[in-house]
Amino acid sequence: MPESTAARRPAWVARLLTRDAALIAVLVLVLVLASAALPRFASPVTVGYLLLNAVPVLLLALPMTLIIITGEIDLSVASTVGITTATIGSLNLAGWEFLPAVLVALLVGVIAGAVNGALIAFVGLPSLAVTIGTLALYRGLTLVLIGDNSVSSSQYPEGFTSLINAKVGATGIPIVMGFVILAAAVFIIVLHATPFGRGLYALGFSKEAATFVGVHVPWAKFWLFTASGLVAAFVGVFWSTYYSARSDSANGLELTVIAAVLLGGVSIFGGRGTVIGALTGVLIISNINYALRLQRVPDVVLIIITGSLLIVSVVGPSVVDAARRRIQRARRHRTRPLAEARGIDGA
Amino acid sequence: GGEAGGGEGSSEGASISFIPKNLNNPYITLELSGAKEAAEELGFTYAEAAPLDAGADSQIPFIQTEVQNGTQILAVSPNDPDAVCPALEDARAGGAKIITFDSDSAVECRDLFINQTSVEGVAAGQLEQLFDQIGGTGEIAILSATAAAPNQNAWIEAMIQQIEESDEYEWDLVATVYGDDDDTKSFQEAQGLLQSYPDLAGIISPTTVGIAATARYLSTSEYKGQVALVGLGLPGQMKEYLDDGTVQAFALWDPSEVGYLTAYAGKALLEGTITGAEGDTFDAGKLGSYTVGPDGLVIVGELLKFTPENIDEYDYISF
Amino acid sequence: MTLVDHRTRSLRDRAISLLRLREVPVSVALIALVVVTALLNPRFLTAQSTKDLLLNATIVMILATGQAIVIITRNVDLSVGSILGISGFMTGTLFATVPGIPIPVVFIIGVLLGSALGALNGLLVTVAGVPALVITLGTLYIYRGINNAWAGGREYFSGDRPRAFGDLSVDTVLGFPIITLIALLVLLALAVVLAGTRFGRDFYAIGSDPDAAKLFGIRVRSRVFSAFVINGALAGLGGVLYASRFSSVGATTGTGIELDVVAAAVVGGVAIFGGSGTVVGAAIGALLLTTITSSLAALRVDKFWQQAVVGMLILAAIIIDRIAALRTARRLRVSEARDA
Amino acid sequence: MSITTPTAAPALELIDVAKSFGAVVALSSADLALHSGSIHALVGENGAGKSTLVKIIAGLYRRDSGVYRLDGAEVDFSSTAQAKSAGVAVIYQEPTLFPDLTVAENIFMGRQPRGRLGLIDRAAMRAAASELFARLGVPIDPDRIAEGLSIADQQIIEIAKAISMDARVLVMDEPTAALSGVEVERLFAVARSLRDGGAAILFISHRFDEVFDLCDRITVMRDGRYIQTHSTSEVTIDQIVKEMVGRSIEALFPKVDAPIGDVVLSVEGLSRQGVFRDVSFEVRAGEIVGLSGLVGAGRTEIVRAVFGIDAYDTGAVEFLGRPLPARNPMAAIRAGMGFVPEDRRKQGLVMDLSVARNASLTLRHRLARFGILSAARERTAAADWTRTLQVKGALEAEVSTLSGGNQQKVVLAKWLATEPKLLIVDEPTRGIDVGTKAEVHRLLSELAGRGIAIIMVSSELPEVLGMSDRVIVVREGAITAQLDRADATPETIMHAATASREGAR
Ligand SMILES: Nc1ncnc2c1ncn2[C@@H]1O[C@H](COP(=O)(O)OP(=O)(O)OP(=O)(O)O)[C@@H](O)[C@H]1O
Ligand SMILES: Nc1ncnc2c1ncn2[C@@H]1O[C@H](COP(=O)(O)OP(=O)(O)OP(=O)(O)O)[C@@H](O)[C@H]1O
Ligand SMILES: [Mg+2]
Ligand SMILES: [Mg+2]
Repeated sequence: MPESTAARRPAWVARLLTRDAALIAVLVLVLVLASAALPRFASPVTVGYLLLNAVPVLLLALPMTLIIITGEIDLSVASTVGITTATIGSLNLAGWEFLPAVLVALLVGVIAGAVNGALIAFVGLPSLAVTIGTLALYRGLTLVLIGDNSVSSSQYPEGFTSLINAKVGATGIPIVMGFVILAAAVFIIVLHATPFGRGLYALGFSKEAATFVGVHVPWAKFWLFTASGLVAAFVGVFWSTYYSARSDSANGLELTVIAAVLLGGVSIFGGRGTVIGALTGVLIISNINYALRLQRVPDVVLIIITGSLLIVSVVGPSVVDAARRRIQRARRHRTRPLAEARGIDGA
Repeated sequence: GGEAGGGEGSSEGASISFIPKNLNNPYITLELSGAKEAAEELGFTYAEAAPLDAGADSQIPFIQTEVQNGTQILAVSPNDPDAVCPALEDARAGGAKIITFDSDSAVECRDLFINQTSVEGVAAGQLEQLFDQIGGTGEIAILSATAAAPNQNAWIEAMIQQIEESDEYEWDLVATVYGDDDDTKSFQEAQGLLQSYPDLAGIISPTTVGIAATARYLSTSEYKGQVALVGLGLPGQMKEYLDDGTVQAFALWDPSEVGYLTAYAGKALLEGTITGAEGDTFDAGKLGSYTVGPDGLVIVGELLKFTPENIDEYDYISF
Repeated sequence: MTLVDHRTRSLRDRAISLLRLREVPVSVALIALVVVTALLNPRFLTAQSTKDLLLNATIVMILATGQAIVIITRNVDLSVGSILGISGFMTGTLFATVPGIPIPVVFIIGVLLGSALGALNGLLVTVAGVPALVITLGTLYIYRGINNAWAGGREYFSGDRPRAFGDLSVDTVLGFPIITLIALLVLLALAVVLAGTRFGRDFYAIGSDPDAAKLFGIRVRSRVFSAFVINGALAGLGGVLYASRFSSVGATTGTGIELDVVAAAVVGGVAIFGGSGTVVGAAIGALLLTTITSSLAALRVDKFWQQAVVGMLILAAIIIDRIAALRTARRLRVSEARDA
Repeated sequence: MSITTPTAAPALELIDVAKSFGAVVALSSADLALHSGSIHALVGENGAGKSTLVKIIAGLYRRDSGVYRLDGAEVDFSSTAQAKSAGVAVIYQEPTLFPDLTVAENIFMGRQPRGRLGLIDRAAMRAAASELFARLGVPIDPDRIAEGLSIADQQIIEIAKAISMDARVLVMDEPTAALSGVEVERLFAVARSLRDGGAAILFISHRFDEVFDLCDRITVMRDGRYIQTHSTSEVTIDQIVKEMVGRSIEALFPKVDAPIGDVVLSVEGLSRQGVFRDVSFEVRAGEIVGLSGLVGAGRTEIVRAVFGIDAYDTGAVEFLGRPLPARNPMAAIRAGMGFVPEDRRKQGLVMDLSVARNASLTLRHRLARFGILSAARERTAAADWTRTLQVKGALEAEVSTLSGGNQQKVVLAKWLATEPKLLIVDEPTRGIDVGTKAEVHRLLSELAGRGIAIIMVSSELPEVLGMSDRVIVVREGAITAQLDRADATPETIMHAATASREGAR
């Protein structure tokens, strides 16, 4: 390898200083600290449990990242998970086979997402309001579908449930992570390496700027929300087999997903963020939570930590920015001092 | 895993972990106080962990981390009877003894189930109290916890069966509603019941949150004294309503005894005194000796029925 | 082109502009709902039922009023449920641990506590210049965590509180429960402030165009901060009233109420991106949302359908609002062309 | 040239004021003195720093250095409210209205008349607004919300707002840009009466006839610095222009004649209710068509509709002999159109993305292989055009860190990279410095020479005159004149652009 590091360093350093790199560093730090402090942490058992529990949030974070990058938000994801588990559960009670029920559930998820998408993209309603509405609507339909029943994985063919809990050899990595990685790869490619994804950043920065370079704004939004529904449906399938299908499945999960995505550096204003960052955000929260739980730190502390991390992650950069600007101004003033001018202040 | 599983015979210094449905609920706090007391008596290392809400998914990570911590006795009140099974099986594979208390998992996932009192007993007790107040006719309704709560649903099922089988009970069960063990929601459900069913004669609420919220609503409305309310309630919380006449009787057991017995059952399992088979007997400290019933079921005791006359004897069931 | 004398607006003009108010659709919906339900189930409007309807709406109404102010400034506060929880538990604690504490003092402490928590939100939002959605999502967790840590498994029951305090939500004056009257007074005061004072109009200006507001010399940060403080104070008041009405206050009091509150404001015609809407509209929205639950129960609609109906109602409200906005925009554009 | 100094201290005085935005020096050394009872003009090219100066006066920006005095006392405002309460009223170049509030409230925001109990007296407010509008002679309903007002009406409300303040110092940054002749006259009458009442007025305009008609003195600025102050009676337009530009006009507009080819774009009867009506024109290969008119005339809306950004109700667009679908910018891009929008920061660029990403945004479909983009290919494509246009700044740099001129070059690069047959440029030189401006002009000329058709929307008359082969004038959404290069003069264009509404054209 050629030794031109001196010339390359700026780009190299710049890459190290990106938010993603910083997040990954934080994740590594968390892992190292947890492994050092907790003897049982670094084990395949942790890997297995932690990742399996994180699957829903990891998956939901993928479309959420894209949606937030375009400046929108989807609060209905958890309810969509709910309605798809209810679909599987109630079809199971009606005597359906597992696979056909899953197909119907995926369809339900797509429809749920498309309804959001159509209202937001074509009717032009604000996504925050629409998805608050569908959050209630889809959860309501979940109740209608499954009522007071609880349908658990024991109802399904042995193969599916054991597949969910199967691990890759002795590593402890669940087989389903393969699916998560696949989905993540799809979203990473779509966002970072396709014309469509490039358009999403433009869209998130400014709708006008995107329109001028030929992004079809309504369709782009429509597809994103539909994709969000589909992914939520996959999570619903996972949920019904790993946990159970009930009316309260995934209740309140939307805020967890959004918090993790924002922690992962995706800007709520749109236009900034990466899939890797968002996934790292999810993993940071899951690891901290898991490690603290292993120490039997009460959940109360965990939610305070989650909230604080979220605030620090957005306030931090803005404080750093302000400080940097102040230093710059001070430097300028040193070279060209401001005339002592303090007259009527305020009047 | 693999670090659990103490030696046969002695259980001194063994670890026991309690995972109730959720924390921050007075009923559960009482339960755990009994558990802690027993653990101290037995010289166990005691731990408790639970989520803040009673979701199926939120409880599982706690079971998992306790499994990983190598706890030797795992006592769980499952929020979902089947969803907890994979995690419980992992625990068992690691050598831990599994006990469910308060609500049960699928039978094959645990060694013992410590139930307050028999499902039939709970159902019968509440129906009797209702019968005493309104007789055998009229419209009645049930206000439960969450729609999928296993123990609630078991009691409701038993009540419906007993009403059908009995010749005295000619009630018309018009509705079953769910307050989700949420004070506000239960309150509004109670209110909705009275509005929808003007002729309602009585309400059964087999949950401490539900009965308190319903009593609060009744006591603040014109229905006070008109509509009978029975169910499972905490004496400390319900005394007010007994005093003001909103409620004439309600029932419960001593929650701390459930926790207490669970810890002793754990000791017996760990020491190999019992295996969970029907007919096994074990010693439970101040509670005396207990015998395992079919399907690994252990019943703590009888339903305690509270009335204005005896309520003051039970104020220890409080905090 | 004719010059119209705008000082003498015709009655018809006034009537038309009245009909265009954003509160109209929600009020019509509310009236229709009550009338239809009462026709089908006459007990729906008995004294007790009416009292219950009002009581149910009271707390959400107070929270929606505060939320409306925050939303009008183009912000949002998701932490209100947690603030209500802490204030409610504080109320329980005060009565249980300070025997004989006067009721007004408890109100004051609850409101101050809420204001302090709201002020923290406001500080974070204005000083750091970070979107309120993120900040208050964070404080939603933090405040709830604090509430949990403080309360643990403890709960305070209505029996621990003085009878007079509980009676605030039992006794009525002119058919209105006292806590509802408190809420209405607060609502009225804030409605006047928002519509009739310079301070209140600043909120609209800020939400309408924050950049223009800054250019204009409006103290944007200080106003946004005040909006969060007012909202916090109202959530604090909501917590005290909660303790008066319901049987227990503990670690989870008020969980999840934030989305209902935002929904009530949106249904009541408060534009989610700020600048328009009124607290009265938000309060009517809250009344509509809580009434719909009761009326579905009164109509014996399957309980499992209730939440779905609420969801549809929210969607209908924003769709109607959008259609109205589009029509207004079109009307303005065309009338502009005619002027030209 | 020396000016007789009035005896009293100036009402407002700026000495050697400087202001930079990051690397951009907006003002390097500005001087200004306004006197009570006098109207003072400030002229200078686009980007000379006039608006920046205004914003410093208004308290919106804080100067980096220099002196700011009001009535002889030094001041340092940190908000516009402070300036306002010190008696300084400002009409900004861009209207700053609150769209959700009524017109009356917009005027009296923060100063609403109060009645009983200290509450806002809406009737009084409405009456006061009506009175102001009567004084200005415009029929605007004080109770209507500001949303959807035309630019001219918005400007009138700004004016009403400023005069209602009875300020000692009134600053007007291009208040007439959107107004018709009658409205301008009324405004001038009001301004004169305010002057006679003792106000000090600063008036900024690009229209020399107005400047000479209204003002007593004229200050010229160039490239952020003070050049000279004249008494209006002692100076000629030529002299002012020379000082403003600092070089001869010819050098700025290096239009070379290009062979004009076949019709590339043909627009037939395009209408959109309330925005523009019955717009028809053609553009040929190698031709530069200037679209002129007042701000708010609807030029931008017309070209946006042609490109497919906005919808139109009736009419048709034909491009290269084939009909172009409505509301489909992608189709327009594919067919070979490019569009450099007027607002570079919000429409032209994605400020958070790098130069390379921005420059290749229009090419994203073409650069993708099997639907996947490669960063390397993107960089190569971007490098070509940014090098040709001499964009200063690394390819990886975020465009937000570039200067305005360089940002505009990135916008141009991203469209040139698509090798368009027709390029629409909307205010291509707004806010970029003189040097870069000349470069942009040379580039446009060169592109025309290569056979590319160009539609240039511009509010700068010299630019339109210097660059266009043909000038189309738009007034109130309709084409009022199509002038060949030979017939296009400032007079013919302004006449077509402003002919009074009642006028018989
Ligand atoms: N907020 C800002 N950030 C960066 N650069 C700015 C900013 N505001 C102005 N500039 C730059 O400062 C210079 C002076 O701009 P200014 O708006 O004062 O010019 P102007 O004389 O008012 O021009 P015009 O006649 O077009 O209104 C321009 O180069 C402009 O791009
Ligand atoms: N009635 C209106 N309501 C709101 N905004 C308007 C209205 N008319 C024009 N605008 C806005 O003002 C800006 C300039 O107006 P417009 O595009 O109509 O004029 P133009 O002839 O293109 O002038 P210029 O290109 O000099 O701005 C545009 O961004 C447009 O969105
Ligand atoms: Mg300017
Ligand atoms: Mg324009």
